[in-house]
Order: sequence, then C-alpha cells, then structure tokens
Amino acid sequence: MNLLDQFFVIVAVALISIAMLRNIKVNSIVSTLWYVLMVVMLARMSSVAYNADTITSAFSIELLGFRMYWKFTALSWFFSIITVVSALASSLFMSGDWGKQYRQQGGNYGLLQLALILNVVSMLILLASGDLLSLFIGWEFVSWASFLMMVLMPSKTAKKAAVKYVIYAIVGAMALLAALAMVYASSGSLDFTQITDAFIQMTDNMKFGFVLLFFIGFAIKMGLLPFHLWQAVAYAETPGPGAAFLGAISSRMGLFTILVVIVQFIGLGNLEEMNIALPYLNMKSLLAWIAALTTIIPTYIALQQHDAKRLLAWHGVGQGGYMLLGIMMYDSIGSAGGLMHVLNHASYQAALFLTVVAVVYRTGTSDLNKLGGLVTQMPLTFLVMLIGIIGLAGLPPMNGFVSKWMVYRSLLVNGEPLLFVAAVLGTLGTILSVYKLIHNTFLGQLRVEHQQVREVPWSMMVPMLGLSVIVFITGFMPGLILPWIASIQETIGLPVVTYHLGGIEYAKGGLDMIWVSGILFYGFGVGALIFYFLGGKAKRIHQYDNYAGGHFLSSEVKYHYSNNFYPGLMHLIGNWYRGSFKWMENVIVSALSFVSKLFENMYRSRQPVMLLVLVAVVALFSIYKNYSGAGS
Amino acid sequence: MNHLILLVVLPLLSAFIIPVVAKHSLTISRLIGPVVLVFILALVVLSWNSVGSNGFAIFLGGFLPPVGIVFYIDHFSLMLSGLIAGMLLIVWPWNSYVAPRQYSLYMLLTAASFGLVLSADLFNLYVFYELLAVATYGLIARQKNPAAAVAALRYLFVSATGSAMLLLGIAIIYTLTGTLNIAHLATMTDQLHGLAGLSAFALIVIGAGVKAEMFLLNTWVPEVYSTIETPLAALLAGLISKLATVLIIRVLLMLFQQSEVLQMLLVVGVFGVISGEMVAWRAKDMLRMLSFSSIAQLGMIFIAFSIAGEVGLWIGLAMMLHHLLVKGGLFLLADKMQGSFDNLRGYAKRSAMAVAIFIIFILSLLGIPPFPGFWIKLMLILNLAEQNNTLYHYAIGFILLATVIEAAYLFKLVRYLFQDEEAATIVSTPKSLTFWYAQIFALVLLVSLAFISPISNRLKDMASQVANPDIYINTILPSHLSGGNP
Amino acid sequence: MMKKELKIKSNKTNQQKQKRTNPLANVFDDFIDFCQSKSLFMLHYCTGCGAIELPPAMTSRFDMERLGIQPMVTPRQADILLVTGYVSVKTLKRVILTYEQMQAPKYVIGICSCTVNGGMYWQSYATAKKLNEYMPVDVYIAGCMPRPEAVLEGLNRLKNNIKNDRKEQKGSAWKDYYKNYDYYLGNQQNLFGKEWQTPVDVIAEAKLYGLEGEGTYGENTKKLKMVQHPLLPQEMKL
Amino acid sequence: MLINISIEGLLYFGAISLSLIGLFGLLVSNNVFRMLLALVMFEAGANLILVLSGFRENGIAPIFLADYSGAIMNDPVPQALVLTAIVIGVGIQALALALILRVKKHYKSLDMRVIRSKLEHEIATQANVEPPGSHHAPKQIVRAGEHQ
Amino acid sequence: MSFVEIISELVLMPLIAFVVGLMMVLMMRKISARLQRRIGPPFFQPIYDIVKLYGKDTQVSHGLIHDIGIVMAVGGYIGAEILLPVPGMEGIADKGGIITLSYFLMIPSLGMALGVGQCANPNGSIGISRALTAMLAYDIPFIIVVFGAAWHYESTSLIGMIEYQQANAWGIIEMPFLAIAGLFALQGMLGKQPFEIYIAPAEIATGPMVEMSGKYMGGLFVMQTFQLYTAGVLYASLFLGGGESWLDLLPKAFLVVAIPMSIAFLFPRYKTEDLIRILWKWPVMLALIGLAFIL
Repeated sequence: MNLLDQFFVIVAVALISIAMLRNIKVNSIVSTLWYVLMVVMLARMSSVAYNADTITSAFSIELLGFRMYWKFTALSWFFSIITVVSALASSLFMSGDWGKQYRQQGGNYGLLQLALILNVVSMLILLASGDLLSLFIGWEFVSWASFLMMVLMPSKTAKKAAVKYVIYAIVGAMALLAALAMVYASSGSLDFTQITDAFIQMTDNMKFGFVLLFFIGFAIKMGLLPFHLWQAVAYAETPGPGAAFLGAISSRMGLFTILVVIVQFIGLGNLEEMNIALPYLNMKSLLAWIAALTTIIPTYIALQQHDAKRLLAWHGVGQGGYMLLGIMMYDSIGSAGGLMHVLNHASYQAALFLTVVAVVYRTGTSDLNKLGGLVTQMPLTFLVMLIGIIGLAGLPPMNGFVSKWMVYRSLLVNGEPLLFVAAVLGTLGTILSVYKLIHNTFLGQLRVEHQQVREVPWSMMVPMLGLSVIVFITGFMPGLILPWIASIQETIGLPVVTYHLGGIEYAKGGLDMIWVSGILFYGFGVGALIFYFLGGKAKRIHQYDNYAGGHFLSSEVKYHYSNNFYPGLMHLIGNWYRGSFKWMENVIVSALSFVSKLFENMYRSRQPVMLLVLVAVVALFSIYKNYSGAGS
Repeated sequence: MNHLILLVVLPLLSAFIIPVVAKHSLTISRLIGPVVLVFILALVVLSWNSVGSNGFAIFLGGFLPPVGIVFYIDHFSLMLSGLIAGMLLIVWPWNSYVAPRQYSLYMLLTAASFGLVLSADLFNLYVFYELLAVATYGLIARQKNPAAAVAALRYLFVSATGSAMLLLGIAIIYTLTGTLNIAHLATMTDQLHGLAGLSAFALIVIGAGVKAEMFLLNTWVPEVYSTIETPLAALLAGLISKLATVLIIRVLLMLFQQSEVLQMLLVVGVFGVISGEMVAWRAKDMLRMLSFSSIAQLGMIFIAFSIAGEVGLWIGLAMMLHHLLVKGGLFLLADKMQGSFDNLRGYAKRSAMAVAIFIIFILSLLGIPPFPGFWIKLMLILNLAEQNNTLYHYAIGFILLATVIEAAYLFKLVRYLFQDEEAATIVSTPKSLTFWYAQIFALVLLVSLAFISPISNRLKDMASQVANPDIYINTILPSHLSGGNP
Repeated sequence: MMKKELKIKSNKTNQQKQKRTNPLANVFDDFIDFCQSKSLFMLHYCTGCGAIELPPAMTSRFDMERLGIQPMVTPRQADILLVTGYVSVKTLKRVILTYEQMQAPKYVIGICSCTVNGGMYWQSYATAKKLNEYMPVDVYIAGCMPRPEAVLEGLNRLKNNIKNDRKEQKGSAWKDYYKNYDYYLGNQQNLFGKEWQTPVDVIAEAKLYGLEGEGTYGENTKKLKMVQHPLLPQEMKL
Repeated sequence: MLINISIEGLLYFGAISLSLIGLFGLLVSNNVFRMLLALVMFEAGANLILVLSGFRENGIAPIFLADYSGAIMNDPVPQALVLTAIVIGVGIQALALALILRVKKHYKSLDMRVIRSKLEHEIATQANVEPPGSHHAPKQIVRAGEHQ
Repeated sequence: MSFVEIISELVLMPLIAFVVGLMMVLMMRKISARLQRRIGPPFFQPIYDIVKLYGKDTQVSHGLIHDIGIVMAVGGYIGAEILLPVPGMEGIADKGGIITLSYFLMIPSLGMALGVGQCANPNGSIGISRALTAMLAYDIPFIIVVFGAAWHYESTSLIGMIEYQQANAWGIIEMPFLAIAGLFALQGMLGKQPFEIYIAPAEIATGPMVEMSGKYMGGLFVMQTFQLYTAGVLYASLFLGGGESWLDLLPKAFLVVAIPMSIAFLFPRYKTEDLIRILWKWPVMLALIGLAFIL
C-alpha cells in the first residue's frame, strides 16, 4: 500500500460512507471531514508536486487483453488538489443552512452530497489514469457524474441543458473512442506511449484526423469554441454549490487530457510541424486560435446575460481559452500561466459562484435585473465577490492577474500580436461584464423587498472567505504555486519556468507580485490618507436622497440602471455574434432531421418488397446465366 | 446424447397434444408448455458439460450425411437453445383468457426455433424457418387488436416473399453443388464463388434478413411491434431476430467466407444502424422508438459479423446476447411505460425503480462504461479499426454517429421521465410479472459486469468452435477428412 | 430647557469655528475662503427667461471662467444656485430640493425681478413671489432680464462676500437655512401644505455639522416630525 | 442462346418468368387479394426452379431404373423438397386468406394503401402521438371510388 | 537601491505627478479657452478648485464603497505613477512592466465604477457603462501599440524601452504609425472630445460624477491630474525617448497632452457605438499597419 493506494482507499470509503449515511447532519460533517482528509493525503503526497515524482498504484485491472492501471504525476496531483479543495469548499458551503433551505425547497440533500463525491471520485480516477483505456473510462465517469449533478436541479431548463450536455458529452466520447481505435489499429495496445508511436507512423491526413479527434473529445468537455454551447447553461442550472464545483474544475478535465495526450504524448513540436494552409497556420496555431476565440466569444456572450449564474458560467467557458492559449505558446512562462490559470480560475470561480448562491439563498433570485444595493446588507459577500471579480478580470493584486500576465508576456515574446489582442479583448469584456455583475447585485438601489436581507451564516461565509484568501495569497505570492507548475512542466516535457516567491524571473521584464501588490497598496494607502485626512467629514445619506433632476425619489421609483447594461456596445456588436453557433447547431439538427425523415418515409414506403424484387431479379438473371453457361 | 433430439420433438408433440388435452382439462393443457420448456432447459443445462469442444451430430433415422437429416450440437447451439427455452418461459402467457390454441402456437414456435438452431441441413433450416414464420404470423394475428391482423398480413407478405427467396437461394446452391448438407457444402465452397454463388447468398441473407430485421426488410417491424403485446414483441425483437441471424451466420461461416460477402453484410449493417437510429430519433412513442432502435442494434450485429474470423463472431455473439438481454428487458419495461412520451411525463416519481432500470439498460445500450455494452462496443470498434479496409473504418464513424443519435433520443425520453409536471393521462397499466422479469434482466446485466472476463473467454471459445468449419465438417462427415468419399 | 441647552451648544461651535487660537489655522481658513471665492461652480436652474443671459456670460465675450466660475450640472458639485426667473409653486419644490441637495458652503443668486418680488407674475396664483422666503438668497440681480454685465457684477459681489466671509459675516447666508430652518420650513409648508417634506433631512444635517441655531427648531419642525418619514442611511450590517 | 433452345431452357425461362410476374404483381397491385395471388405465383416460380435443379433432359425417375450407374436420372431430392415447400406455401396462403378476411371485416377495404394509412393512424392514436408523415395530410384518406 | 531611495521615490513620485498634473490641467483649460477665444482661468485655478472642493463644509457619502471607490481611483493612479520611470527615479519602476502598468491604469476605472455604483444613481451607472465601453474601445488600439512597442524594443520594461530609444532612435521615428495610433488611443483614454460621451453633462449630469460632492469630487480632480501626467509620461516613454532629465521629459509630456487637447475642442461628441466604431477602425488599422512594418 503506497500513498496513492491509501488515498484511493480513503476516497472509496468516503464514497461508500456518504452514500450510506442517511442522517443529514452526520452526512454533512462526515463528508466535509473526508474532504479534509483527502487534502491531507494529497499534502502527504506533495513530493509528487515538488519533485516531479510518479506514484503508481499497486491496483490494476486486466480485462479483455487490456491492462488498466492508475498513477499520480505532478499534473494529476495539481488537478487533484484543486478538485478536492473545490469540493471541500462546496461541501462545507452546503453543509449548513444552505442545505436546510435546499431540503425545504424539496431538494434531495443526500443525493447532492453523493453527486459531489461521485464527481470527485470520477475526476480522481480520470486524473490518475495510467493508460488510454482507463483515461476513457474515467472520462466517461466524469461526464456522467456531472450529468447526475446537473439533473438534480428541478427546473425544466436544467433538464434540457443536462440532456444537451449528455449529447455533447457523447459526441466527445465517441470522438475519443475513434481516436483510441486509431491508436489501437496502429499498435494493438492502448498505452499512453503508443500514442507517440502511432502518431509518427501516420500519414499526414491521418495525423490531422487523429489530433482533431482527440481535440474534439477534449474540447467538448472544456467548452472550447465550436462546442461551447452546452456548458454555461448546464453549469448555471446546477444546484448552488454544485455549480461552484462544476464551474471551478469540472470542465478543466478537458485541459488535463489535452495536457496528457496532446502536449505530453503527441507533443506540441509535432503539432507545429503539421502545416494546414499557409506557413503561418499550423496545427498548434490553429489550436491557439481556437483558444483565443474561446476567450472572446463566450466572454461577450456572458456580457449579454442577465442571470448571475449564467454570466459566471459563460466566463468559465471563456477563461478556459486562456489556459489553452498559454499552453499552446509552448514556452516556459506561457504554459506556466496557462497551468496556473487552472488553479486561479478554480479559486475565484468557486468563490464567485458561492457568492451568487449566497445571494440566491437570501433573495431567492439570481436575475441581475431584480437585484441591487445588497452591499449594505451583505458586506462580506460583497467583499468576496469583489475579490473574485478582480481575480476574474485579471487585475492586480489577485491571482488572475499573475496567470494572465504570464500568458500575455509569452504572447509578447512569441510575437503573436493578434492573439495578444484577442486575449486582451477577452479581458476587457470580462471587466465590463464582472462590473455589471457586481453592480447589478450589490451596488445601486436596494429594492424594498430586500431591505430585511441579512448576511449569510458562517457555514456559508467560511468557504467563501477561505477561497478569497486563496485568491489573494496566490496572487500576492505566486511562488507558492509555481514549484508545482515547474514540476508539471518537467513531467509533460515543456520548458520549465524560473520562479521566485514573488513571481517570475525573466530576462527583460519579469514579474514580482510582492512589489506590484506593495506598490498598489501603497497607492491605496496614500489615496486613503488624502481621502480621510483632508477635507471635512461626510454625511451618510439614504439612497433616496439622490440627484434625480429635482424629482422626489421614493420606494415606488425604480431608480436603478440594470437592464441592458451596455446598450451602446450591444447596439454595435450585439448582432455580430448573435446565435451564429446556435444557428450552426440548428443546421446540424435540421440536416439530421431531414435525413431521418427520408429514412422514415422509406420505412413507410408502400411496397416494402421493392428491394426483394431488385435482388430477386438479379438472382434470377444469375440463375439464367448459370444455366445457359452450364448449357453451353 | 441423442436424447437432445427431444428439443425439437417434445415441443412439436406438445403443440399437437395441447388442443386435444384442452378438450378434457384446460389446466393440464396450460401446464404442458411450461413443463416441457423447463424440462428442455434442464436437459440443456445437464448436457452442457457432456458436449465436448468438438460438438457432435445426431443422424436422424440412421441415414448418414449427406443424405439423411442431421442435427449438429455444440456449445453455441446449446446456449441458444437454453436462451430460447428461458426466453419463452419468461414471455409465456399465463393469463387465464389465453386460448389453448395459442399455447400450441407457442410450442410450435419453440420447436421451430430449436430446429433452426440445431439443423445442419439447408433445407431443414428452410422448413424450420417457415414453421417459425407460420407460428409468428399466427401469434401476431391472434392478438386482440384488429390492427394486429393487418400488421400480420403485411408482415406475411414480406416474410413469405423472403421465404420464397430463401428457397430460390437454396435452389441455386443445389444447382451449383447438388447437395444441401452444410457440412458437405463446406467442403466445396470453391464452387460457390462467382455471381451465382453470391446471388444465392444474397437471396438467403435477404430471406432470413426479413426476420433478422435487416435494413430495408424491416419495414414490418414498427407496425408489428406497436400492435402486439409487449412480451411478444420482446420475443420477436429479442429472440426470433437472433435466430434468423443465426441462420445467416451458419451459412456465412460455413459457405461464404468471402470478402465481398462480408462487405455486403457490412454495408447492409451500416445502413441498418444509421436508418434505425435516425428513425428512432423521430419516434414519439416508446414502442416505435424501441423497435427502430432494435433495427439499429441488429445492424450493429451484422457489422460485427462482417469482421472475418472468430473475432467478429465472438463480438457478434456478445452483442447478440447483450441485445437480447437489454432490448428484451426494455420491451418488458415498455409494458409498464407504454404510449407516447407525453404520457410518460414525470414517470420517475411514479415508479423510480422502473426508471432506474430503464436508465441502466439504456446506458448499457449506449455503451457507457462500466456496463457490458461498453466493452462490447469497445471491442467492436477496436477490431473494426484493425481491419485493413477503409470500408470498415468508415463503419466506425457511422457507428459512433449512430451512438450520438441514440443518446439524443434516449435522453430526450429520460428528460420526459424526470419532468416535474406529471402527464394528464396515464395509459399504461403496470403488469407486475413483466416488470419482475425486467428487474431480473437488469440484475443479470449488472452481475455480468463482474464476469466480463470469463464470459468473454467462454464466448471466444464458442466462437473458435463455431468459426472453424473443419470441426463442423469433421463431426458431421467424419469420413470426409479421412479421405473417404461420402 | 432643552432649547436653551441646544442654543448654548450651537453658539459654542460657532465661536470655535469663527476664532481659532492657532494663527496658522486662521491663515488656513482664510486660504480656503480665498479659494472658495476664486472657484465657484454654478448650477443654473433655468426656470425662466433669465437663463438666456448666461451663455453670453460664459462664452468668449465675457468669459466667466477667468473669474473661476464654471457651470456644473448637479447640485452635489455646485456652489451657486442660479434661479433665473419666475418660480412657480411646482417648480419651487424642485428648487428647494435642489438647494437642499447642494453642499455647503452654498449660495443662491436670484436673477430677474421675478425672483425678487414676482415681477410680471406678481398677480399669479401659482407663482412664488419672494425667493428668500423659502431659502436664503445671497444676491439678487434685478432686471428683466439683467444683462450679462449685470450677472457678472452680481457674481463678483458674491465673490467678495465669500472672501470676507469670516470678517464681515456676509456670504454665510447658507448657514441661515440651518439656523432658521423653522422659518423657511414654515413658509414652505404654507405654500405646499402640511405634508411637505424633502428626502434631505436638514435637521439631521444641521446636527451633524453643528449648524443648529435658535431657529432650527420650532412649531413647523414639530409639524414636520409628525409627517416625516426619516430616511436613515443604510448601515452596513454583518 | 435462345435460338439453341432446349426443353430445359424453356422450362427455366418459364419458371423465371413466372417468378418475375409474381414479383411484378407484388410490386404494382394494391389489392390485397391480388397481392396474395402474385405471391402464390412467385412461390410457384421458385418451386419450379428448385424442381428444375434436379431435372435432366431425357432423365428418368430413379425408381424406374434397375441399374443406377451411368444412367441419366432426375434427382429425386428436389422433388421431395418441393413437395414440402408447396405444403408450407399452401398453409401460409390459407393463413393469409384468413387474415385478409379479418382485415376486410375490420377495415372494409382491400386496398393496401387505405389499409396501411388507417393502420398508421390507428397505431398513432393508440400511442397517443401524431401520425407520421406530413402534418398537413388529412386525417382520413378517402379515395375516389372508395365507399365509406 | 537603498531604503531611503525607495521611500523618497514613493513619496516624491506622486507629489511630482500632482504638481505636473496641475500644470497640465491648467494647460488644458487654457488651450480650450484660447480655442474658444476666451481668456481662460487664472494660473492657480486648478489649485483653487481642488482646495475649495476639499474645503467644503458638508458633503455626502452614500456608504463605505462610495469612499473606497475614490480611494481606489486615486490610489490606483498613485501606484501607476510609481511604476512610471522618470529621470532620477527609476528604482521601483522596473518592478513592473508595461503590462502591469496597463493593468494598473484599469484599477482607477474599476474603483470609480464601484464608488459610483454605490451612489445608486442611474446617471452614474449609465456613465460607468459608457466609460467602460469606451475603455473597451480605446484599449484595443492601445494594446496593439503596447505590443508593437514591446516587440520592437524587445522588452516589457519601460526602462528598457527608454534605454533602447536613447541608444537608437525615438520610437516615433521608427514606428510612426504606431505612434499616431497611440495618440488616437490617448484621446480616448483621457476621455476628451469627441470621446466624452460618458460625461455628457446635459444628458446624464456628468455621469459618474453625479453624486460626487466636496472631497469626493476633489479626489476625482486630483485623479485627473495624475491621469494627464501618466498619459503624457507614458507616451513620452514609449515613443519620444523618455527623458534623460526632467527638462527633457516635461516638455515632451506637455506636448503629448497638448495634442489631444488641441484636437478635442474642435469636435462634437460621438455616440457610444460610433465611438467604438471609430476607435476600432482607424487607430486599429493604423496600429496594424505599424505592426506589419516592425514585425
């Protein structure tokens, strides 16, 4: 029993115990404790993350001539710790009053906890997979576990979204299966190492097919561009903390597999040699462009949303693009930025989702047009959301800035101006949309019906605050995370980044977050000095005492600007991307529908013996030929 | 071991006895069928071990082949016999209103099925096939639903034409070779090449394909399945179609191991898969959906058989068994969940167990790990990929596409089942017995999960036994290989 | 009793404000006064025809900016409220709200005769005749309408007043609104009815900044208390 | 080839033509009864072909032969087979006729088109779904000459 | 770098920026006055305004976030000043680069947006919505310019860029297209006509500033001085070779700020969508042409 085996035993026991426990309170406490224990176990395995070791589980299955085994590398460890910590936060969040309210509204709390642990287990199975078959099985487990989580929401849209997700997931799985078949056809085995061999032996056309099949499979999970339609709605329509968990890490499993299969075993260098059209467009740059477009389009779709959860979920799709973009730069800081963004995004995305859930818990709605002014009622939630949106927008001093900085720096070094602009466009859109989020929820006019709203209880507050502390600390001292990143880079064969506690060492312009944050806080300090020590005292006034062109405001006057927050922008670009992908999706469905109609009519044809007649005529002819042949 | 002949004789006998006995005692006539089936089941189980790896032949009336009538018995045919007996026991109509004549039809069907499985002679196959057809026409036409008569009539037209073509095919083979004993034919396969041989095979495949729900010959499927009782539909979809497939396999393996023939089968299979799934996607009621899905599954089985050698055979066998279990189970469930999808709104609240079983079945059908369906589909796809022919590679694409479509419609249905608002009208009347069987099927499916390796090994053994014409020939015509002239 | 105590307290604060012991502080206060006189943001409430004279005063011919006077658009930023013409009762409500929303030190200039005595509308039933009954007016610029020169002259007068604020007790008319709030409120109530109130809590403001005077409280404020829905600021709650 | 006409060739030609006529009838006729007749013809054709496979020109039935060796004899096996096939065929025809009677009783028509569209409607209404086909199609199809 | 040096830089930089910024504000107002044939404000007018605003007796606050918004707005710019290398004070500037600086420049917008949001005044929110949209518009050409400069100078550190220019030629000579595009973006960044829809006094009552009184408004005035200074010095460092001494740098910075001012008052105001359209069309095109030359 090495550490990994012990870890798996603990995970299995956790799964069983959570599935068996019927008592809600005990279940909550026990599940939270299990997650804590998992974190501890992962910490014990941290040599994997710091020294780029590999732990292989003693457990393996031999089936139908395939040997499946499981192992932990730095990459698996990194994703696992994110998974488990997100699950811990979600579990803690739902264990207290939120769970009570969920049950009162008719939700099945035990099932939600079970869905969460199932998600965690399936993700760990995937992350630990040691060959393509175990990877595929883990992959499917993850898909169905998240499906289980999604259908727990009782709304009609949720089920629709979940079913849509299933269809997308199946498409991805089938693409993956086809890629597996290609590997198997050329080598007769499904080991990871066979990918490389298989790839080398292939003709150029097959290489494209091969890479694209893998990529489609993974991209669907990650919600990369042509396949982004399912994710946001599905994640948004998941019960509270479940959405936080899924939004934080679930779709990143696609990135993990991209890292393992495409980066580690196919190799980005090989991708670079696959020319598509011009000398500028090769497979790697194609993927980079997909990533860049993924940052832009979902972000601007997010900008149009008026539901807080959907807005966040769309950003989750968009942020995935940064990760892939960074990795596709194939250098030390770009890939480090991309990898680090996984953790960063998970931390602030989970925090943001939890704040939205907290708001929903108190107000009953996440509709951005029906909220406002909650900052006085829920100041700590506001603080968490503020930290979260600063992280999401990638502004200093939060961790989102660090990873985005690295991606930008790498784009600069590699001379990719258009990708750079695309990435910035994504960031700017994010700033616009997160401001809309925080403005429409927490700022502006407080509605009459929300005047009795209070801060959420501590069971919900603690995970939120904990996550925001992570957001800040890893932003302030990225050097805490960078050793992990460096060993991942070593494991999967990328250039290794040079780091220190404050950030990156890089010739001609590195980053030292301790200094940057210091300067920023110094600036704020001076600003505060100017503000608080100069000038007289200010009178706190009520929101109705407000300039309205001489109008007398009262609670009847809706004096809050929230609907269609960016009319000018939308007027211009609103119809640029209006549903073009939805349209594509519909075209595919219509085409299928048309073909199926043809087939249906064929089955309804008046004379089903038509084919019989055809074959019989040929056969009779052959009899005649045969006879006459024999006769002559 | 000659007592295995009872497999055919006993049901046939009872089929004629039942109406006579019924005149004296209705109860006894009702009991005869199940007793016979149980007896046969026991017989099959008991003689399992005594059948060696080579199989053995029963020469009826002592006439030696190629002249006499020969039954060939190996593990494959024993397994099928067991399945037939078990399946019939499950769908056996226990209701008190069933007329004794229907029991004799069932027993006739049983006898024909055993004959089809055991027969080692092309013409005997034809006879039993026809007998099977007559029994099914009768069973369908005996349904209370008057629409069933129409469905039966239309089915009869297609099927009878098919049978006539089967006969034509047999005629061609006889013209070419002068014998109809399969083992004897297997020794002179080289005479079956060429256009005439190919057209003979085409005729046989098409003739049998009518019942095997092969593409383009399956237009009767939706009509029939939607008008008859679901247990009978389960029998037709689960068992009869497989028996017709067995006929095709026997002919294929013994006589037509030619790449053109295999590719023909592949193309037909691919069309079946795609068309079946596509139309099932449009279906708006349970039975229609299941029938078209069953067409697609049969297409998949044909694709599996189109892989040359024992690999294709064991995958095909596994798929057959899996489909038998899953689709049979689904049809049995459909007895509980009948009607249009609108009527099934919010069904999960009414019967969580039924929906859970339903989901297990469809997950396995789709090939989601770790269910058995996944391993079968995986093996199919990997082995298709290994073929040195692009046609097979395209087939992979079609199978995967079909799976996506399948997922789309199955989960559309799942969405209906889990919807909050319940349907205004509830049409289905739950029958507890079929539901129990469905549960047992699901349980068997889940238990088989633990025995994937042994099952697959057993199937491989069986396949290697079946796929080797030498064993077959050696058993039936022992003199042939030793140089003697039959 | 209560009233007396309050009076003493308010006197004390006034004295403190007026004479600081620290000479540097005095210089500092003077500097602020100087700056206040040099930088005036005005909100022109264009109620009547007088507004037409302001653009010439601002643009190239007379150029108000050289005097440090700029137009501003919200009461929060403005120092001067220019009421440019007759004030109907309905408008007056808005003018008062706007005035109360301005931040002290704030000044009111009534332009045109209408603000002085109703002007040509003195017979109208719907017009407030004297603006200084409702709010303290620093400067009136009479005329129908006054020329831009007159406007500038008025503004200059105001600037001088502000500069000499502490010395000559001019230009502090805005304090009068707090110190004699009862009086202004009474006039407002007479005009608008008993229910009259604005979202701005003048009394609380006076309390907070120590601007209460003898006339802050009275009969009218009591009446106000009866009908007022005080708008307390929303506190952050944990 | 056709010029050098043999009796066997003529027989084959006849049998094949019979099958083709049967198939053609199956294809074009809408009347159920005619379809059945066409089926019978097709089966007859098929049976003939099977019998012909054992036919030798100038051949003699084996029972008339004292010495089997070297003689041209008609193969008896197909004849036995065909007998069986004919019996089965007759059984099926009888069954079909019975079914046709039931259908006629129920649907008051023998036109396959009418029967089929009614059947589809019946299945659809039974399952409580829209009948397949065009949404604009009239629910009840009444053709010219059809008495309802 | 010694501790004393750091402290002095930290203290001096904002001060210098403030003083220079005041001059720039004055210059701006003078230019506008002269263009309109007015005399314009007296020399100390910017100081008068700020002192007056800070000296207000009463002022309103809508809550803590309202206050913090102003602090962030001013503080963000102070942070940005420190990251700007100026003659004699380059010690801390190399801790951040041009990317960090561009991000620092977004913080005041966000801070102000937060503060304005808390005011619960829709005029303010509309103003912020427009301001953020404008930011989206002008940052695209700006970021291309930044990319071009960083690529050309092979450094993301402003100090490195200045060194390169002083060793070789000024950026404006080597990259004229980018420089022009940068000026365009600068116009938007400073929020001057024709890109000042978000202030639109007569329509939305100065937008974000609608509820700002007293020291809140004063804070924004201070912020404006920093903004002008930052814009001037940043552009000078990117394209005009920075400065070897203050005498060298300041004229450049003033010149840079004077150009948008001189253009501003010749134009009316663009609608939001027209603003985006024009900023995404001409300067982006110019910048891309410029990039094509240097890549």
